[in-house]
Amino acid sequence: MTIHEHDVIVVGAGGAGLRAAIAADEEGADVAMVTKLHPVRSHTGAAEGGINAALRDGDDWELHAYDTMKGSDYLGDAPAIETLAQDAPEEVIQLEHWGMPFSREDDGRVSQRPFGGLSFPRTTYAGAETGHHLLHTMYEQVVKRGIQVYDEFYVSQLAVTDHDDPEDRECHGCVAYDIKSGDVAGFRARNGVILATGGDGQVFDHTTNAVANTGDGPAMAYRAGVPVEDMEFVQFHPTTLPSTGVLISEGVRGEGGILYNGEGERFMFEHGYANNAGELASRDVVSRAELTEVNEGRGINDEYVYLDMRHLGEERIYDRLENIIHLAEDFEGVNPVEEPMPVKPGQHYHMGGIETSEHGETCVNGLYAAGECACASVHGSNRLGGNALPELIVFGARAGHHAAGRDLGEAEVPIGPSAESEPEEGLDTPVEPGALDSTDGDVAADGAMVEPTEVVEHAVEHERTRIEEMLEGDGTNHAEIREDLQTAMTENVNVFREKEGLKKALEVIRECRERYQDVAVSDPSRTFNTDLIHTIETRNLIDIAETITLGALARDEFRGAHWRREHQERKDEGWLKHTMISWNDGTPKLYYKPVVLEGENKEYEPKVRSY
Amino acid sequence: MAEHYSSFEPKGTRWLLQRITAAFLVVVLAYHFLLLHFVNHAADITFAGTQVRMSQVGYFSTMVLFLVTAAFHGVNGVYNALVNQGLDGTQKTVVKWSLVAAGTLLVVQGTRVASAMTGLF
Amino acid sequence: MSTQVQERESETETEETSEHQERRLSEKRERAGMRERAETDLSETDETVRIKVFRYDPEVEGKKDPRFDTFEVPFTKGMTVLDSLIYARDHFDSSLTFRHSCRQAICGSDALFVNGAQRLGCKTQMVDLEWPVRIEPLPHAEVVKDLVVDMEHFYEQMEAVEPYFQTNDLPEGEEQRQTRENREKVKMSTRCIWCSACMSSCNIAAGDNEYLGPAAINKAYRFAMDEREGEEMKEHRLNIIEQEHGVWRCQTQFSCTEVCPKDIPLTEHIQELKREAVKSNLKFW
Amino acid sequence: MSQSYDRGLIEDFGRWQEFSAGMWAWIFHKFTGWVLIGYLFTHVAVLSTATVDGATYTQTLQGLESLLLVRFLEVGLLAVAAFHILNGVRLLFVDLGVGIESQDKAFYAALIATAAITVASIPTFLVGAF
Ligand SMILES: Cc1cc2nc3c(=O)[nH]c(=O)nc-3n(C[C@H](O)[C@H](O)[C@H](O)COP(=O)(O)OP(=O)(O)OC[C@H]3O[C@@H](n4cnc5c(N)ncnc54)[C@H](O)[C@@H]3O)c2cc1C
Ligand code: HEM
Ligand code: SF4
Ligand code: F3S
Ligand code: FES
Repeated sequence: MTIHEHDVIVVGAGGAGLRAAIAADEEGADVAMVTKLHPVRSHTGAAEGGINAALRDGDDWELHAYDTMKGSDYLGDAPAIETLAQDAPEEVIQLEHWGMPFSREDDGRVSQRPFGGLSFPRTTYAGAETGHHLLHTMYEQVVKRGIQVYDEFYVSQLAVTDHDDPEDRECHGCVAYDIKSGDVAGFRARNGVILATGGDGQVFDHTTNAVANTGDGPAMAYRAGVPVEDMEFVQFHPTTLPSTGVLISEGVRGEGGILYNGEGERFMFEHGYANNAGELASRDVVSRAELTEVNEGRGINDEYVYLDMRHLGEERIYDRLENIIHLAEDFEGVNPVEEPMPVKPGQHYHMGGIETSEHGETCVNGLYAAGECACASVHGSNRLGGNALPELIVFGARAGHHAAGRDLGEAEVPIGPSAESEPEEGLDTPVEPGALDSTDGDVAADGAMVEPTEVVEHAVEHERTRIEEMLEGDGTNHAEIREDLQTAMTENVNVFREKEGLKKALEVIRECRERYQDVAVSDPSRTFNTDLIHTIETRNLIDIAETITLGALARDEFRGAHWRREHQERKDEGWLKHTMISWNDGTPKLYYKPVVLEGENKEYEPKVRSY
Repeated sequence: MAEHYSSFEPKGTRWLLQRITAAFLVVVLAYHFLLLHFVNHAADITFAGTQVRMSQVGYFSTMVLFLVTAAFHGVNGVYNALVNQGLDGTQKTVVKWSLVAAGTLLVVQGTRVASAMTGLF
Repeated sequence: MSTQVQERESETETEETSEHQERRLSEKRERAGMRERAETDLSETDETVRIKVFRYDPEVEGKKDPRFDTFEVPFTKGMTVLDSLIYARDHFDSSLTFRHSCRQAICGSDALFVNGAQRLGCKTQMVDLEWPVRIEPLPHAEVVKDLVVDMEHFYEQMEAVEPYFQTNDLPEGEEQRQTRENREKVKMSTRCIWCSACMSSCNIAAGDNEYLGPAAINKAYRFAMDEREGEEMKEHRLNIIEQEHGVWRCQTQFSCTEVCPKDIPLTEHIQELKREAVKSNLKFW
Repeated sequence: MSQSYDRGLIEDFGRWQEFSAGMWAWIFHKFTGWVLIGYLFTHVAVLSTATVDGATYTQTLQGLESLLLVRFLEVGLLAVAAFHILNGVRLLFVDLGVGIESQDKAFYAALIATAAITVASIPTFLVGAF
């Protein structure tokens, strides 16, 4: 049995993982990264817009914090938000010092631009490929520091002890499948494991996320006992290309692009969705409008609407929106100078995730999370554009430092089941959520087993058997299950949410679970078996989909990205609280945790969120 | 910080020389072709004619220089081509010195011929 | 109203279009015509596209000897090579193996050899190709399985050029200054997504395993030309790329530049480094 | 560990149909370069007759020139030299970074010019050969 041993193990090598690894290295820890994709393949590279940081005179972190709190619709935790705003400038400067090629002003300083929901133009950017540069710059630092990277290693389970109370549990490492050789290896972490596995857009059938964004981190942590937080808050982007989900930026509408339905109507006005702002209304309003059109039979091919920019004229398009031409041509086969572009809403970002404190800790000792897979929570119910990248570096760095032993003081965001303020009782679910039968193996060892290495070994054994069974057995192909799951989620749990639909989704999810019982991998090979990897991922998607749907069913109000047909207003009375779900060893438990609105110097007052 | 340890970088130098010799050869080769195929037809060449041309110091030295540059350019070109195809180790050393020898031989023999043509020595 | 965020992102930077972008645009305009033709042809004939895919698996009987499998994939407008592979995998043969992730030409996972040229699967429209479409793993790399090649060698070359920013004097608490011109100069070189298409297309790299290759040299260029690193570091960088298997190996074949999905003028960058190297050597004569 | 399948050298040149301008230019330049250096050696060898005596030299040269084959070879040599020179100039420009975007056009131009020069020179070369 191969067991690799390091002080800190970082799972995932996107923006958050890379920053965490560098941070641990800064503390002198022996750190290793384990990632299913080579670091530069991570989806952080797809981010275009920019990184928010209060760098200039006239701006300060308090303004950034305020904007973020307001953007979150008062569901972000003030200590986390303030940490983000305070640390972001230093972290951005650090990136610059590592050579990141930011766009520049005439005086040679880094450029910043205005972004939606920000009271100051504080979005620092590097062309239209900020994420790409951020990712590569940090990977370069990892190379420079000689940090060990196990790439194309798929982490499939955490090695966590099985004490009854998750808060007593300890994470000693993880298990990874070496994709190239087929070996199942153990990773023993002396100090801690940091999850930085990114988004989970693959829960939906249409997303701007990568194929690899399958929510493995949240699913593994959840099953190991860490609660997931605010899972119902999923951000959808109104203009993505139908065949791939590639994002067409707001820039097109900003320049005057017009949305038409299949009947050639400018529906944002003609059907009264946004009589003033029209196409420039906020993301969720436009997304819902588009879907209503399609649902009412006025879409094109029952799927999408048109985004037209031909009237801007060839010259202006080439001048201002050239990259859009390339995107539409390369990924949709449409030349937007000559025809309108088909667009539809797509999943874009998940605000919810693994519950962490502002130091990145989870309630399981030695287990950390950072980046999109985590929920600290800074975005609350709605993420502002340009706030995810600073989240990666700020919380990635904190998790890395903390795991490597730096003292960051007492965290103010409470974590763990003990932070519960009230249990959810009487949530009316049509089927029982959670595991079908025995959940043996979600946590690695029996309580008596305390020797850390044994915990890891136990987990490796467990995974070996599981993989062996899948490879040798005969049964259903995961792809069908995944497809049905994704379709059900998109139909019922996307921008439109109503009670019946959500229940329907839970039923489908249950079915998927049942079918997954006898899933098998048809490719028998040990070499680069992507069939196997995708099969394991599908299991994670099922768990994540369930938590999203449960959260959405529980929260009967309209806040941020979460909209309910029956409840179209924000209810501050009863809902200034986070939705928490804990796996509870196979029988998920819903409860609530109050939002922390108490900041360093002030208390944030929930206000109407209008701009 | 690495100091600049070598002021004479052989690879870059050969690359540069290959270009410089090429630039020189463009002129001389074109001249050579014109003179010996178009102005004087090759078929009409006689020793006497050659001797007349070769006895001019300017022409003589141009031709020797032509020979030297062409030899360097050609041999170096062949060497590069072989190295690019993955020639390595001892083989490479052997080829290198064989080519140097061949090139030298060419220049020596060529110069002897040229001297003979002048009829001066 | 709860959510009235006016999220106005102007993602497009106003940058001068370089000559390469110009060229690319004109190519696009040409292709637009080709597409129309292809589409009219389509509506009249069958709606499936045939792909021939290279198969190999060292472990599986019947796949030990490389072969080509043919799949008939239903064609849809906007379909890319990657889409067709995904379809074939999810509907016909789940053991069909290829790398992919972002589907938007940014992760660099799916450089493939499609109809005889190195291309990103996700960025290649089916209608721009001749059918049937032949899909193979990248040439000049060892095949691990099906379309997956071993990237280790490529990564080693990339990492051999000290691909990280190095400078001595950093201002305290604020950014270093960089002129717009200088940022513009390195801009194209920073766009590399490590897809290895260029390396695979270069015959010199094929023959000389130690040749750094276009992508790594471009990476070196990205730092050598960045004024923030300073003159001394530039000398150091030039020394690296001047090694035996560095820039001098390049024979200006231009294949790399042709295939680069990010339109990086690789040959130009390599040539500029050669000149820089010669210049810096001359200084010491 | 999995062993990998290496497709070997067929990959290199088996794909010539797919080669682009720059690649063809490289191959032709190589070929012509080798021909030229080969010729240079032979040339010096032939001229070495001058070290024997003038008469032998004249005799050898004129003897060779009277062969039709040699006349044709000379046309070939010119073609080779012309291409090498023209493409050499193209390469020099590429080295200087001048007009790199038009390198493919420059290659086609070199080909056409080579053909033109070769055809135009045939009369001169073949005069008196028949
Ligand atoms: C198209 C697009 C545009 C965006 N634009 C912006 C923007 O302009 N500004 C902004 O602030 N944010 C933006 N975002 C959001 C932001 O980019 C993401 O939230 C962020 O990049 C996520 O980074 P991450 O490090 O958490 O995860 P990722 O970058 O997705 O990395 C995940 C890593 O985890 C690894 N991994 C996953 N599962 C496993 C496993 N089981 N085992 C081993 N390794 C695993 C992967 O290999 C990968 O390395 C955008 C997002 C998208 C999709
Ligand atoms: C007349 C003008 C000439 C020019 C402009 C010229 C130009 C060049 C250039 C630029 C190269 C380098 C190619 C590279 O490294 O990428 C080259 C290569 C070469 N040249 Fe010339 N050359 C000329 C004449 C000659 C002559 C007279 C000979 C023969 C003696 C010759 C033989 C070669 C050879 C053998 C190569 C190497 C080809 C290869 O890469 O395999 N050249 N030439
Ligand atoms: S230079 Fe271009 S072709 Fe080469 S690896 Fe980078 S992006 Fe790919
Ligand atoms: S293809 Fe190779 S030879 Fe040079 S120009 Fe590109 S590196
Ligand atoms: S899938 Fe990422 S580059 Fe093609």
